[in-house]
Amino acid sequence: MTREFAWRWMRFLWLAVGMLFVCFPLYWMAVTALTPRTELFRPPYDVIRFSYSLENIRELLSATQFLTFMGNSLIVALGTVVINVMASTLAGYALSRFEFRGKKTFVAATLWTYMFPPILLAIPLYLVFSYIGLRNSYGGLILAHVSISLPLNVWIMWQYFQVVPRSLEEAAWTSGASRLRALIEVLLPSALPGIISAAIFSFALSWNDFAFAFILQTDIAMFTLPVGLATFVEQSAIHWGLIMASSLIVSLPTFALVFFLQRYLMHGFSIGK
Amino acid sequence: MSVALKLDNVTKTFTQNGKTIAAVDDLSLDIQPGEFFTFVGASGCGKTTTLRMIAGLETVSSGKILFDDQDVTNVTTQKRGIGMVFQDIALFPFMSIRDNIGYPLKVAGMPKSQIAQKVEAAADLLSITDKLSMRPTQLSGGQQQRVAIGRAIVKEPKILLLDEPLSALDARLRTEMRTEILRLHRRINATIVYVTHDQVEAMTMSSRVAIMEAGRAAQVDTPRQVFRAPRYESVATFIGTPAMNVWDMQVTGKAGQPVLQGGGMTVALTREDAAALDGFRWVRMGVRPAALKIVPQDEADFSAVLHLREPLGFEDECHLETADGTDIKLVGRVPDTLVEGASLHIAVDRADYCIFHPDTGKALRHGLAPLTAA
Amino acid sequence: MANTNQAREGAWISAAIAPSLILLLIVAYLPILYALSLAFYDKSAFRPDMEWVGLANAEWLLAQKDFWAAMGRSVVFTLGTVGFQLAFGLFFGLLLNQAIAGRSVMRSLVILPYLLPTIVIGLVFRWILNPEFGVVNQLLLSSGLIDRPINFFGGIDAAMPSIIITTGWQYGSFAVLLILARLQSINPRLYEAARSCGAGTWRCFVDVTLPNLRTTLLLIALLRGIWMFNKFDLIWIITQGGPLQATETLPIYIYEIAFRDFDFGRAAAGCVAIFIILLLFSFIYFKFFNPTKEVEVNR
Amino acid sequence: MNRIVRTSGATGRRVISRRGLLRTGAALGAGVAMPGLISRAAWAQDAKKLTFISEESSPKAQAVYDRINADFEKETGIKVTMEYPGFANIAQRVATLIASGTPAELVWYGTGSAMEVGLQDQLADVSDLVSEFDIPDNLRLVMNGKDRSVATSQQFVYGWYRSDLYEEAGIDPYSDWPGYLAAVEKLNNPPSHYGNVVPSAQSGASHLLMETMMQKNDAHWFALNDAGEYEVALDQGDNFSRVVETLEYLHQMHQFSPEGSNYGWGDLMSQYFTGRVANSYYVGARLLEQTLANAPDLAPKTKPISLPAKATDNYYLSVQGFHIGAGSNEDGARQYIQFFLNHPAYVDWLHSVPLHIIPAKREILQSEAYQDNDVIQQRMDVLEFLDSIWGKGRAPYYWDGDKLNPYVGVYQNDNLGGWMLAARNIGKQDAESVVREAAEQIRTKMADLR
Repeated sequence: MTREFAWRWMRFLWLAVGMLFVCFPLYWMAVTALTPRTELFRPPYDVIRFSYSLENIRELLSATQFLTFMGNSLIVALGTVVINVMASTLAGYALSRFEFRGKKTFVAATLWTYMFPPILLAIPLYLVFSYIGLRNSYGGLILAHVSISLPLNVWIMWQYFQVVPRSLEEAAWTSGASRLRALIEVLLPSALPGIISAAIFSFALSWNDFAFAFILQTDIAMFTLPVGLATFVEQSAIHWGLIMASSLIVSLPTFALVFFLQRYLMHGFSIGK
Repeated sequence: MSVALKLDNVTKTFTQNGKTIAAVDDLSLDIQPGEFFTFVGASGCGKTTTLRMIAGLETVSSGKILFDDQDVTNVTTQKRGIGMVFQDIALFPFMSIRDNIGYPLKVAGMPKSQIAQKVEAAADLLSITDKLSMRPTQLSGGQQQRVAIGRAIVKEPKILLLDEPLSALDARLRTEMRTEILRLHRRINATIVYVTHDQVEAMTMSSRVAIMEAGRAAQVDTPRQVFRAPRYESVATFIGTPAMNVWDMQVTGKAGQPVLQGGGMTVALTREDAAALDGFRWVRMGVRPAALKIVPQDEADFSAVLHLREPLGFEDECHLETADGTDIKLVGRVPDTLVEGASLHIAVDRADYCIFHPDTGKALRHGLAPLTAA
Repeated sequence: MANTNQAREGAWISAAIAPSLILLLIVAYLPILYALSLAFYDKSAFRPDMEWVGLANAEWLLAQKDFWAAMGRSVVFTLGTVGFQLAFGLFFGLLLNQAIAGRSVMRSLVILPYLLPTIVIGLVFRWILNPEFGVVNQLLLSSGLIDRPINFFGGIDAAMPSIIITTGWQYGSFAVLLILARLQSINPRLYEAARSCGAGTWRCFVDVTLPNLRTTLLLIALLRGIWMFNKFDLIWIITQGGPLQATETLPIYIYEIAFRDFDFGRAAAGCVAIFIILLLFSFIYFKFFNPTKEVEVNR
Repeated sequence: MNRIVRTSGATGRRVISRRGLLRTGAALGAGVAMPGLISRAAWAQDAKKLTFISEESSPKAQAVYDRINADFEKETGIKVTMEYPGFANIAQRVATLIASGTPAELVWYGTGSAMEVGLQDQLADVSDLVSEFDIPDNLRLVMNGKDRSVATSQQFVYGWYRSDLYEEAGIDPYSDWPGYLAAVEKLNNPPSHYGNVVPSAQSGASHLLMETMMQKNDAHWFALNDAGEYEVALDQGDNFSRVVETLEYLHQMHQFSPEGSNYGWGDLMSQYFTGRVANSYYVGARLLEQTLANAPDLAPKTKPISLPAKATDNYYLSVQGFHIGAGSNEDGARQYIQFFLNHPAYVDWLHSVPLHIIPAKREILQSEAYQDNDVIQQRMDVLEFLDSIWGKGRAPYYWDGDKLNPYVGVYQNDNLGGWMLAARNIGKQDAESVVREAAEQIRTKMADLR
C-alpha cells in the first residue's frame, strides 16, 4: 500500500520534471512574446509574469510583412497537403494492390532520397526550378515541399492500404462498383487515418521548411514564415520580442493540429522523418 | 436447359520463384440453375481460386467460364452480376447496415425509395430488420454474416458465391447459419456456389459437391455418392469423420475366392469382387469405421484389442489394434461391458467397403456397387 | 492470352504511380543525381561551367584533417542525439502509457516540439540559454547551483552537449510516439502471464516490455541515426559550427566548403561521402526490417 | 553575349556544360510531364527585366527601392525584381545565381564580396559609369584595368562608447592602445556591465575587429614580393610580431569583455544597447540606429570614437556599390544605375539608415539635402566625426599594397581574423602559434586555388 503510494508519487514527480523540460521553452517563448521591448533585456525576469503586453504582436502585425508571410505559408502548406494526399494515395494504392516491375526500385529510391544531405540540393533544385520557371511562385515551392514529404507519405499510404483488407474492395466490385468508385467510396474511408496523418505531415513539413523556401523564394513578397522569421534576425540586432511573438503565432496552428488530430499522428509516426 | 455456370478447361497458373505452379488445373464442370454447388477441399487445393475466377477477381490463365452459355471469361467482376460473400465478411465499417446492404443498389443507380424497400425486404428475410441503423462493429459475428449475405443477395443475382462464409463463426453459430443459408437458398432463386474446407458443411448443404485436390476436381457428385461411392482413396479419406480405415492388403486365395491379408487381418471377399481384384497382388482396402462390426468369434474376419473408447453419445469411437499393431477405428454401439484391453472380434460389412488401386488410389470397388471396369 | 482485366491493371498502375514518380523525378531524383555528379567536377560557385576531374575532389577531401574531425563530431552528435531520444522516448513512453489524468494534453505537448519550425526552436533555445539574457542561467544562478552563467552554446565544452539536448528536445517526441504506439499494442495478457509467474514490475519490464520494444528501439536508432547524421539546420541556426569548431559536424563542414570556399565540386564529394555512409545504414534497415511488416506491429 | 566561358587549356580535360547536363535531365522528367510549365521558362535573359539583389534591406530602404523601381519601370518599361537575402547569405545567393547561369543584373553589396565574383570574370565592366559619376579613387574596384564596381556608399570601422559611464568614472575617452585598455579595465564592472566587447568567434563581427586593429598597428596579411606578387606575410619578420602584438592586445581586452564566443553583428549591437558594455565597435552607425530604436534614453549618451591608432591612423573601409553580372541584361542594369543615382529619392535611400550609409562623395555628405534629416540634425557630432576621418579609410584589398590583392577572399570568407581571436581567447592557444597556423591556412588555400 505505502509502496504503491510512493511509486505513484515517484512517477508523478518524474513526469513533472519531464513535462517541465518539454514545456518550459514553449512557455518562455510565449512569455517573451508578451514582454514589452524595453523590459526584454533587463534581467532578472519574473519567471511567472502577470503583466502582459501585446506590443510585440502589434508591431509584428503592423510594422512587418508577417501577415504576408503567414498567407504565403498557408497557401503553400495547403497546396502541399492537397498534392501530397492525392499523389501518395494513388501511389500507396498501386504499391499495395499491384505487382509490377520496378516496384522495389521505386520504394528503395524513395527511401534513399532521404539519405541525401538536403543542404546541397540547393543548387540543383535552383537550376531545375529556374529552368521550369517556378521560382518565386507558389507552385514551385509547393512542388519542392512535395518532394520532401511525398516519399514519406507514399510510405505511409502504402502501409495503410496494406492493412485495409482486399476483400473490402472486392466486395465493392462484386457489388458492381468500378475500381475508381471502390477506391473512393470504400478504400479511402477505410484509409482515412492514414490520409489524415499524411496530410498532417505534409502540412507540418511545409509549414516548417526553411531550406527550400529560402532557396526558391527570393522575392520578399513570396517569403514563407520561417524565411520571414529569419529576416528578423538579420541586419539589425536580433529582435527577440518580435521573433518570439512570431514564433508563438507560428506555433499555434501546429499546436491545434496536434491537439485535435493526435490519434492519427500516432499511426503516422510509426515511420517517417 | 441451359447451364447456369460452366467451367470449360479452366486453368490458373502462378509464377513463383521462377516456377510455374497451377493453382487450378484444367477444370471443367457444369452447374445447373438453382443448384447448391460446393467446392470442398483442404487449403491450397484451388477451391477459392476457382471461386474467385468465377467472380472475376482472378484472371483465367486458359479456358473459359460461361454464365448461361455466355462467355464471361473476360468480363469484369462488376459486370458479371454476381453476389458474393467473403470469408472475412468484409462489411464496410464506416457505413450503416442499411447502407452496406443497399450499396450494390446504390452503385446500380437505383432510386432511394426503391433501395430502402429492397433493403427492408432483404433484412426481413435475414431477420436483421432492427439492426439496420447500426454499424457493423456493433453486431455479433452471426449478424454480420447475415448482413454480408444480405448485401450479396439484395441485387437478386443469378449466381451467389460464398467463400467460406462460416469459417469466422463459432461452432454453434455455424450450425445455425447452415440451416439459415439452406432456408435462404430455397427462398431465393439463385444458383449458389459455395466454398468450404469443412466437409460437414459440404455434405449437409450441397446438392452437389466438387472435391478439390491440387487444382483438380477429384470427384463431382451428390454428397451421398461422394460418401458411399468415392472415386479415389483421397476422396474417401477426406470425407467422413472419423476417417475411413485404409489398409495395404495382399491379394491371396484361390481364383474366384479372393482373400485379402495384411496388418494382422484376413478378409475373405465375395466372388463379385474377384473381377475388381484381377491382376493385383496388392491393393488398398478401405472400410468406414461404421462398417466394422463387433461379432462373435466364428463370424469374425479378424481380432483386435480395444485400446481406447471415446463416447460420441449413442455410439462410441473405438481405437483398436490388431496383432501386428495396425490401428483401426470402429464406430458403433459397443456394449458397456467391454473395457479397454478387451479382445474383440471384428467383421467387415461386405456391403460397404472399398478397394483402391495401390498406386493411383482409384476406386476398384466401393460400397454402392462393384465397379466392373477398373 | 489477351485479357482486358490485365490491360486495365496496367493502366491503373501507370496512372497511380505516375504522379509520384514524376514529382519525385523532377524535385528529388534528378537534382540528387546532378548534385552527386558534381563530385567529379571542378565546379566553382562563381563559374557557370565545370570541368571533369574524376576522383580529385574525393582525394582532396579524404586528405583534410578537418574532414575527419567533422566526421568524428558527426558520430558524437549522432550517437548523442539518438541516445538522448531513445532515453527520452522510453522515459515518456513508459510514463504516458499508464492511465494518468490529462494524458492527452500531455501527449499533445510532448509531440509539439517535433512539429515546430526548426528556426523557431533554434531561436527559442538561443534565447533561453543565452548567457546574459537567458532565463535558464538566471534560474540556475538564483538557485545557487552555479556562480557564473554557463555559456551553453558558446562554451567549447558546453556547445556540443547543449546542441544535442536541443536536438533531443525537438525530436524526442518522435521516439515517444513510436514507443507509445508499440507499448499500447503489447497484449496485456503477457503481463498477466508474467505476474502470475511471480514477476515484479522490474522483471515485467525486462521480460515483457523490452523484448517487445526491441524492434521499435532499433528502428528509431536506425532511422533517427540517418537523420541526425544529416542534421544541418538546427546547428547552423544556433552555432554555425562554433565556437571554434566545436559543433562543426559533417554537413556544416560541407556547407562551408560550398558557400565559404565556394567550391561546389568538393562539397558534392562530401555529400557523396555522407550518402555512402547512410546507404550502409539503409542496407541494414532493409536487411533487418521488412518494411511491409512494420505496420502490422504498429497497428 | 559577352559572357566569358572558361575552357580548359592543354590538359585535355573535358569541359561539360552544366546546362547540357541539366537539360538532358530536366527535359527527361519535366519535358515529359509538364510542357505547360516549360513554356514559362525564365531561362533566357529578358531585356525588360532586372533582378536586383540588395544587401541593405531595412524597411525604409525597401520603400525607397520600391519608389525608384516604379518610376524606372514607368520610364523604361523594365521591371525590377528585388531580392533581400540578408548580408549573411548574399554571397551565397549571388553564387547560386551565377552557378545556375542566371546571374543577377544588379547586386548592391560590399566590394570585398564582389571582388571574389570579379576574379572569376563574372562582373561587367562599369568604367564608363565610374567616370560618369566621378567615383573617388579609393572606392574603386579595378581589375584587369577595368572598373567592376560603382561605389555608392562607404563605412568606416570605429568605436562607440557610453559617455555617461566615462563621465561617472571621471576619465576621458581613450586615444591610444594603453589608454583604451586602461579605460576598459576601469569601466569593467561585471556582471552589471563589461568594459568592452571582443567577439571571439569565427564571425564577420569578430574578424573585422582583428583586421581593423591589425591595420591600426600596421600589421599585414600579405606583402608584395620582388616579383610584384602577393605572398603571405602574417608570420614574416617584424610583421609577425605586430600581428602577435595585436592579437595579444585584443586578448587582454577580452579579459574585460563578455566571452563572445559566438557573437555576430547583432550581438555587438544588443550588448551595447542593453547596457551590457561600456564600449563597442561597429562598421558604421547602425549601432546608433538600433540604440535609438531599442534604448532611446541611451542614444544621446552614445558617442562615436576612433578605435585607437598605434602605428597608423588608418580606418578599415567598407565600400558598397552596384555590381553588374556579366552576361545578364547589362544594358538594363546600366540604365538603372544611372537612373538610381540621379533620382531625387537617392538622398532618401542614404537616409534609410542615417549616418550609416555614408555617401561616396564628400560633397553629398556636406550638402544641405543630405543633412536635412532629423537624426542627422540631432547627431551632427557623428557627421563631424565622419568628416574628420574622411579619406583615411583603406579597403582591405588595398591594405597590403596599392595593387589590388586578389587573395583577400582567402582569409575573409573564413573570417580568419575571427578564428584567430577565438583560438586565442576561447581556445587558449598561444598567440604565436595561432598566427603561424593562420598563415599556414592561407598558404594551403592559395596553393589550392585552381
